[in-house]
Amino acid sequence: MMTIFDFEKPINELESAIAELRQLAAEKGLDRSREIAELEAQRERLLRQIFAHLRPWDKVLLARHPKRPYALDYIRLMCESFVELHGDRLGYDDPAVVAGLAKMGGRNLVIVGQQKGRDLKERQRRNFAMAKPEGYRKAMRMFRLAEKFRLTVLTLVDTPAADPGVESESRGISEAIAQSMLTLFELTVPTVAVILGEGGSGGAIALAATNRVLMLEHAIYSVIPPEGCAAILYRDPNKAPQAADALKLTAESALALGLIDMIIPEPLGAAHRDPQTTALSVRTAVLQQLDELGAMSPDALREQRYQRFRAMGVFETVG
Amino acid sequence: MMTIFDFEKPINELESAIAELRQLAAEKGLDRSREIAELEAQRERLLRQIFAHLRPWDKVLLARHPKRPYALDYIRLMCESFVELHGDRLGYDDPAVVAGLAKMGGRNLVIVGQQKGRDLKERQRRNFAMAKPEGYRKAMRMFRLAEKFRLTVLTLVDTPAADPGVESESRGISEAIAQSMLTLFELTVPTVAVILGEGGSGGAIALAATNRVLMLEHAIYSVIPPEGCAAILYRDPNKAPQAADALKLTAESALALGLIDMIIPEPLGAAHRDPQTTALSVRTAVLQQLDELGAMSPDALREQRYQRFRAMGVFETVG
Amino acid sequence: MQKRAIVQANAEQWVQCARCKKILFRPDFERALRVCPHCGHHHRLRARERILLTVDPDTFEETDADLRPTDPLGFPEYADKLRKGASAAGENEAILTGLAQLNGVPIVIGAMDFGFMGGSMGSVVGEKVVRAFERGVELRCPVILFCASGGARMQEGLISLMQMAKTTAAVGRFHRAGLPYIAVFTDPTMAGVLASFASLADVILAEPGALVGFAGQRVAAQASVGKPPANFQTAEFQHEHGMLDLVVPRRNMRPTLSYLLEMFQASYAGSITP
Amino acid sequence: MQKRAIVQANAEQWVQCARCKKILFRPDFERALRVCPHCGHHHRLRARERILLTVDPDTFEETDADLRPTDPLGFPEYADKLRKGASAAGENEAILTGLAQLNGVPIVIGAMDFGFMGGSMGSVVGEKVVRAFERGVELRCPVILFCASGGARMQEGLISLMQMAKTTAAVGRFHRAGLPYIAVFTDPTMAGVLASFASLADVILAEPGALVGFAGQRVAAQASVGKPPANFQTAEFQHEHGMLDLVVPRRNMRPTLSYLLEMFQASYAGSITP
Ligand SMILES: [Zn+2]
Ligand SMILES: [Zn+2]
Repeated sequence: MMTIFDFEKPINELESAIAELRQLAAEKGLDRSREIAELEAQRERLLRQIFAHLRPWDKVLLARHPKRPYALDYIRLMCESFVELHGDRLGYDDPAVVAGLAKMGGRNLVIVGQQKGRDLKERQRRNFAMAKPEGYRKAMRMFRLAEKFRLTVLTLVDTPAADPGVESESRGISEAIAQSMLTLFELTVPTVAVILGEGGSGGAIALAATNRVLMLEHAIYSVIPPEGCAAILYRDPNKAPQAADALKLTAESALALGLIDMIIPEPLGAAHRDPQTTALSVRTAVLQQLDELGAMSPDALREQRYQRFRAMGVFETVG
Repeated sequence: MMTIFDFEKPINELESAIAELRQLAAEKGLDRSREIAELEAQRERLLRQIFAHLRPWDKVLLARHPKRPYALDYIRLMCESFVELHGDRLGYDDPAVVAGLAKMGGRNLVIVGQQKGRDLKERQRRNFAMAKPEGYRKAMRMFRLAEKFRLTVLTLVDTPAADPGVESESRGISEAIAQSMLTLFELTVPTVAVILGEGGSGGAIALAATNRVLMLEHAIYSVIPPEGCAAILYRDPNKAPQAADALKLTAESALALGLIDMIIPEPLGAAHRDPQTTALSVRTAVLQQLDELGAMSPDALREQRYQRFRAMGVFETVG
Repeated sequence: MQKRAIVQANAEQWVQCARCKKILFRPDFERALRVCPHCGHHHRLRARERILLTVDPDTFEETDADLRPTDPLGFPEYADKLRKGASAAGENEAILTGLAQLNGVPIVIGAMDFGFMGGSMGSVVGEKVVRAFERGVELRCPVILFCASGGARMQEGLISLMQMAKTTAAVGRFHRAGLPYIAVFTDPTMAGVLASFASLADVILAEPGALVGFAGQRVAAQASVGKPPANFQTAEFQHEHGMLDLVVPRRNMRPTLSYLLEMFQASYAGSITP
Repeated sequence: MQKRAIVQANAEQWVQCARCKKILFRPDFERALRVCPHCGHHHRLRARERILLTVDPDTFEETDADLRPTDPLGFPEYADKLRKGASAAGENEAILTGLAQLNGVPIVIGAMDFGFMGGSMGSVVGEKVVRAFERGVELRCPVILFCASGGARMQEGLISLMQMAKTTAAVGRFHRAGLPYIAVFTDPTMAGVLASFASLADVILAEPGALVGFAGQRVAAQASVGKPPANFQTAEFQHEHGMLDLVVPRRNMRPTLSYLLEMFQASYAGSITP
């Protein structure tokens, strides 16, 4: 089966060729602009061709792409300033969750994000962005800080799942997820979530019980990882691509089902080909939502959040 | 130096003799009432003699007496019913703190107490009533339950100190003590603390930031254990008795300084000679305080608590 | 061999304990509320049995019985699983809710049914839980929920995940109304249900031996360095770790619930007597 | 030997780092805010130095300077210790409080002085802390407290213990007024101070290497099974364990405080702009 990664090789080769030509032209003072333009057109055709027909499984791979920008990349690219705060005040500080105070577009924000690691060492330190109970408890502390000081909350969701290990179980990972949602629901300040990459089940919704939920174009949001679904449905984890189809885990499906509010477009070739542009799009989209929410009273914000989720569900009434 | 325990031997001998005589009289059908009455009078004389001249160090020993009734003994003897609740909902359940829902005198109470162990095994399990952070966090959960359901809070204080170990430090024992006090201060239901035995510094005040603070006659309440004070003051922990004098750690001193509201008298010979009577005295005293507090509005209760502690402190104003 | 023959011959009369495998006389077993007299194993109950066992006789009135699941994603085999679930559980969905009295106290009660697609939470379960809490607020009644669930229902995809948030929001409103919510974790209470409304009760009880946890045992073990403890993800493990108040044997469940309701009566009976 | 001679000869000009023992040129040392350029050790500051280093020039007005400790228990050697403390710290008590501006923002500020009886908290410290928070509520100002204390003051016995509750109560009121409280743990922040108002700040900062903990190191080690970690009870240890937000080098303290005040300005400047 052909995946998005199979297409990346020719694109990467084209990109290398373009870069080489540019350098050569600069060094020798030659005009190679026609050749460059031709190669660029070719690259764009190829990308358009690929990205016009992405299947859900391609999105899964894009959402998990090792070069995809992570929460701290977005914070760095979107915000005028950011000071990270630490700790759940209960004995732990979970590196899988980053949180702090930011200025963005002149607004004062509390940002809470799930953070993956770029290299092996950081990936392990961040536990692959799988938050432990203390990660959600740190998040809750930040939410309460936001409530007290009337700060807007922005959450950046990117996790395969909440940490399922024995330690997390023994410290109440389920309770922490539930309380995190509850804390978000009780807030009377504006809250916005952006699904950046993987919106992995309970681990994701814990931070996404917000007034607005936005998704990047190639992010996924799912009740179960496709591999897990395939193991149950087809008794074969290798059938994850089929499961991805069945689960309707793309931004497009989520929007069609009325479960998210907006899809934030990614640059051609996905976020990792142009993090700067992607971050700018996220920033613009979030600020637009905040403009809308800014007109609402504290009580109205809480009520809108309640009604937003209250309406979710598809069922029939008989008789 | 003569201590309270030195006097216990002749008293115990007298009590054995009285018990023997009673049994003999019952078995043989003989009238030994005169002898018994004489021995009892002797016992009472001796007890009065000893207890008329207790020094602070004697009180320390009485407060730590291995036969002294503990929190669960009082709960059993005072309450019509009690259901223990467990856990801080954060990963731990601290056996040094017992908590639950009780009926006492027809009132619905949340009771939180520090619990020592009677035998070696239980003493270890209860960590000698030295609460860890999770003990105070369990207490806070119960305080919040009381607030939500308009239940009266009764705390039973009996601890040498909060647990000072590495694990407790790493999970924020200081924060837990501070938050426990803060939680008590924010309540709008009536709160009463009884210092049953050892009121050991931070570990004790964590549960005693209440509308009323009562002390049993032979309990102690101190900013530092006398041994620790002696080590600092005299560079000799064996001078704890002198330190006990200096620290003014008795119920009498605490009342004289205006730091507690009432001394609950113990039976002649101290609580462990008659737990039932002691428990009844505690019950009566607490119910009397609750009658007074019952007349106050939620806001007035919080305000009274603030002013109660606001007034504590002795200083001069110059110029 | 002989024993097995008896079981088959008198399937109605005899029943085998799921844990210790001992053969039990069914009338005795029923009288013991399906708790094995030999090993104490608490066998699963149907939602309706659970409620009838708990509330005062003839007081249960089912609510929202008219809600039916659909197949919004056209998910493979879902329609078929719904049919099978309905016939296995004798209910239309994985939760049964209604009004009742417990020792004379009007309550909103719900019980999940593991027999219906593993007690999984999809749109109907989410909606019925929310309506239970909304009804509690409206009538100023305590809510008691018996949980029994493998988690969110995969077959409704992201819609099921949203039920975690939806039910949590409803609990939030209920708490703000100052009313008591008691959850009982029965075998099993897992994943998306444990990580939403179940864990948010004022007081949490559990039946002995109930499986209670977040991730599947295999996943949890894989994600951990050491070996999980022997009692991992049991009610007793969660109790040790402070995540629930009491492990209550089935025979004591009704009096315990009744005591709790009595203690919290100021909140719903309106008489604040501090 | 030669170096020591220099130190003695030019006691005013030269100073020795308390940790790495290197000899430092005093003007450089002062310019570096008494942080050793070789090992980074943050030397203790007097309360008044700390405040003047932190606030805008010429904005500090001391408050409650007229409060003086007494000896309510007639405690051995206390009167003498008070006299010595006053001359050592150049202050009348272990805390200095007042009004000031930080980057133009009016604040209530306090700094404890370890030089005065180990920064211990008795009646006067308790009263001044409470008045700082009450003044913050009254003026709708943020409160910033630099902690430096060995704990409650033994010499005032139970009265000192009560200061833990008294200061906590004041923080509670301050929080209810919705105003920001920032605590900075400097070397050392221990016991009764850590276990009361210090730990209750909205944001907690600490200086690198500061000793921060509940019990004395010896007591903690005795009460534990294993050996305490090498960084036990340092600011860095507490940071690892989620008990404080940031470890901030002294040179960055003022801008960090300023940033935090700016972020929280809706609460005290009255302009709620969510
Ligand atoms: Zn059995
Ligand atoms: Zn140095």
